[in-house]
Amino acid sequence: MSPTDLRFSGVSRRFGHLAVLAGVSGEVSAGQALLVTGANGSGKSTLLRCLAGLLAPDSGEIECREEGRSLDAAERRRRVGMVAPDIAFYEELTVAENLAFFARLRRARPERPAELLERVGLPGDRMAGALSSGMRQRLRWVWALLHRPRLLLLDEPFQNLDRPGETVTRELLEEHLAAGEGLAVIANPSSLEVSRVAARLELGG
Amino acid sequence: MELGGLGWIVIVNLVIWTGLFLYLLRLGKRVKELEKER
Amino acid sequence: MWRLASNWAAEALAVFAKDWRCEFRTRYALNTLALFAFTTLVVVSASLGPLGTSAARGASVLPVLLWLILLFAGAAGLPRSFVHEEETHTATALRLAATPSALFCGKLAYGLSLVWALELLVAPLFLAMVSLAVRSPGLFVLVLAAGGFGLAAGSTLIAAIIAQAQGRSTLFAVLAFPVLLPLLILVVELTRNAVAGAPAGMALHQLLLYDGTVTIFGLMLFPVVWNP
Amino acid sequence: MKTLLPWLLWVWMAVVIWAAFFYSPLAAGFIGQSSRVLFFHVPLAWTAFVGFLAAAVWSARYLFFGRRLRDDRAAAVAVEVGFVFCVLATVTGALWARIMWGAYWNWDPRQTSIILVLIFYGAYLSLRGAVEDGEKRARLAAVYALLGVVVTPFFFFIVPRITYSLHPDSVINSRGEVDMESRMLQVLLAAFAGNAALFFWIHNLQCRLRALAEGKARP
Repeated sequence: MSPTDLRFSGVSRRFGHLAVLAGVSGEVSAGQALLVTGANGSGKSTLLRCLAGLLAPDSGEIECREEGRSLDAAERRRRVGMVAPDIAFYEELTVAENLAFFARLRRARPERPAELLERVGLPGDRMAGALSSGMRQRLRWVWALLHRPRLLLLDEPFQNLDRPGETVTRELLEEHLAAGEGLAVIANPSSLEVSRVAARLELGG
Repeated sequence: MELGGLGWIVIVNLVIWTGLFLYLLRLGKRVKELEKER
Repeated sequence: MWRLASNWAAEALAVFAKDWRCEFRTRYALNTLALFAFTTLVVVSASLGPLGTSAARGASVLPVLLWLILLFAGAAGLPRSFVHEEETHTATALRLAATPSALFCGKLAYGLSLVWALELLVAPLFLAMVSLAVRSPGLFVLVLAAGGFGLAAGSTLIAAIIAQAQGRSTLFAVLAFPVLLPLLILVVELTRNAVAGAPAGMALHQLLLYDGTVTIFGLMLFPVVWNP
Repeated sequence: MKTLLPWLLWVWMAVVIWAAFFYSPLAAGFIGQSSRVLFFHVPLAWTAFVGFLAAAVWSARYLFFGRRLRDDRAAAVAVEVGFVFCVLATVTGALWARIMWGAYWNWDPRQTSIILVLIFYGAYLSLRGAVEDGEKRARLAAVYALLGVVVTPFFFFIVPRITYSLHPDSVINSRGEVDMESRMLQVLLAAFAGNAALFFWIHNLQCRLRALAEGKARP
């Protein structure tokens, strides 16, 4: 498997008359992280949604390359793992059932959810609707890493996590980058101390 | 007015046609104004 | 190739199983659909009065009422399959994880099973309550099955569209009814034939053609509806 | 030249209207002068039809060739203008039906079909009104417009079976021949050309107007 690179240039997006993103460019290679900072409403989440293929930018290029070949939007979406506040799970199902369902869709090994759950310390038999906000955040991390994603897109990744929670998710991020195949884009209102950050992008202002 | 008579048909169609043409002219004027503004 | 196809089928099946599992935990769709259908059924047959017992007039009017009950009950329950995903924000996770065409098939299978369950409940009750005798039961069942399929396929596609818009509940009826109208006319005609014991004729071919067209169109264009 | 063109269209339509009353003969089997409605009613309906078809083509172009917002704008305007033409065709048709059949509305297959078409494109417009984001609106509306083109042909088989027709033969009759007095046909085709020109003129202006309005909203 060859490493994945991501490059984007001139990405713009407006909602109605409000220009949320105006010509943002950046670049990340495999094994590296890009840290995106900026005030509330500066378009961090919008940028991440564009990179994930959940939102079409009005203009600009997003190019994801693997083995010298550039991937289309559907292929890119398949390689994305995302942690974001607006990702939710089926409240009527247990944590394990949710993950088993998504592991099926993602074609991950069936044992993978249980391994990750144990890493982050989350009970699999709890209903997803009955999780605290910190546990919900841990579940988002597990969901994002199910299929060993190439593009890990993290929107306020350590929000609501307690000290042990933050430690273990930082470890997971470190492992993801250390494998040298995938990359990460991390969005946070304030700067974060994360290793392997190759570039910083300040939005707004 | 007698139904089926010429007058009836003339009136209905003249209303439609003049309506469409007036609309067209007004539209053209507005576009021209806006394009000049640029 | 074979692996690709079996993966795709496994995905569709997973979506179908997930929807039914959620459904069994809450019973939302089953309850609303069954109650809605049953209530309208009672209202219709009670207010119909003597018309129901007059065989000559009943044979032409009653099939219309049967399909209207099914159509409105479907409109009350079917859009939820996509609306719920958007409302509870599970759509984001699903967008990133699922293959669109497999997702469409899974949702279609779920909608289809709901409609068929509904028909299984409504049709015998309706026939009994308005005392309508069906001369060719084989055709009647066939029409219910094929008509239900068309209803599910059209509704699933429209549900995917309106789930991303505002004013979802009213918009569904506005968008779905013009699309479902040819289906409605065909199934009413065929149900009349089944009641009268007349042959199915061209209408059956046209019904199957409609089902096929809507399904293929849905499979081809759903990815565009679902993803930006 | 460009300022002259609208006046040319004016003159063209004036000639067509004059010809409809004084050049063309009356068709057999119509009450009074009522066959002259043909020159106004039929071109309106044809033009609306062409407009809806063009909307589908623009929708397909938007979805599959480049996702350019101007294709979406063109499709939306085509439906709106086509809708107006379609309403006018319905009204002129109903007036004629009152003269010929004694009632404005009698669920003739043509009347049934045209009302279904109006309902469908009304639904299209309300879908556009219910989505705020431009890209999403374009995508969903385009799919619905294409769905219409796929589903409406079914009415073509179905509607004649459930209603019976009093409507005169279409210009191209059931044997696939054009069966019409040649002077009538000339006027009809001229009227159609004028209508189509008018349609695309309004369409062009509306598209430009909207492009300008959207450009203006951007700081």
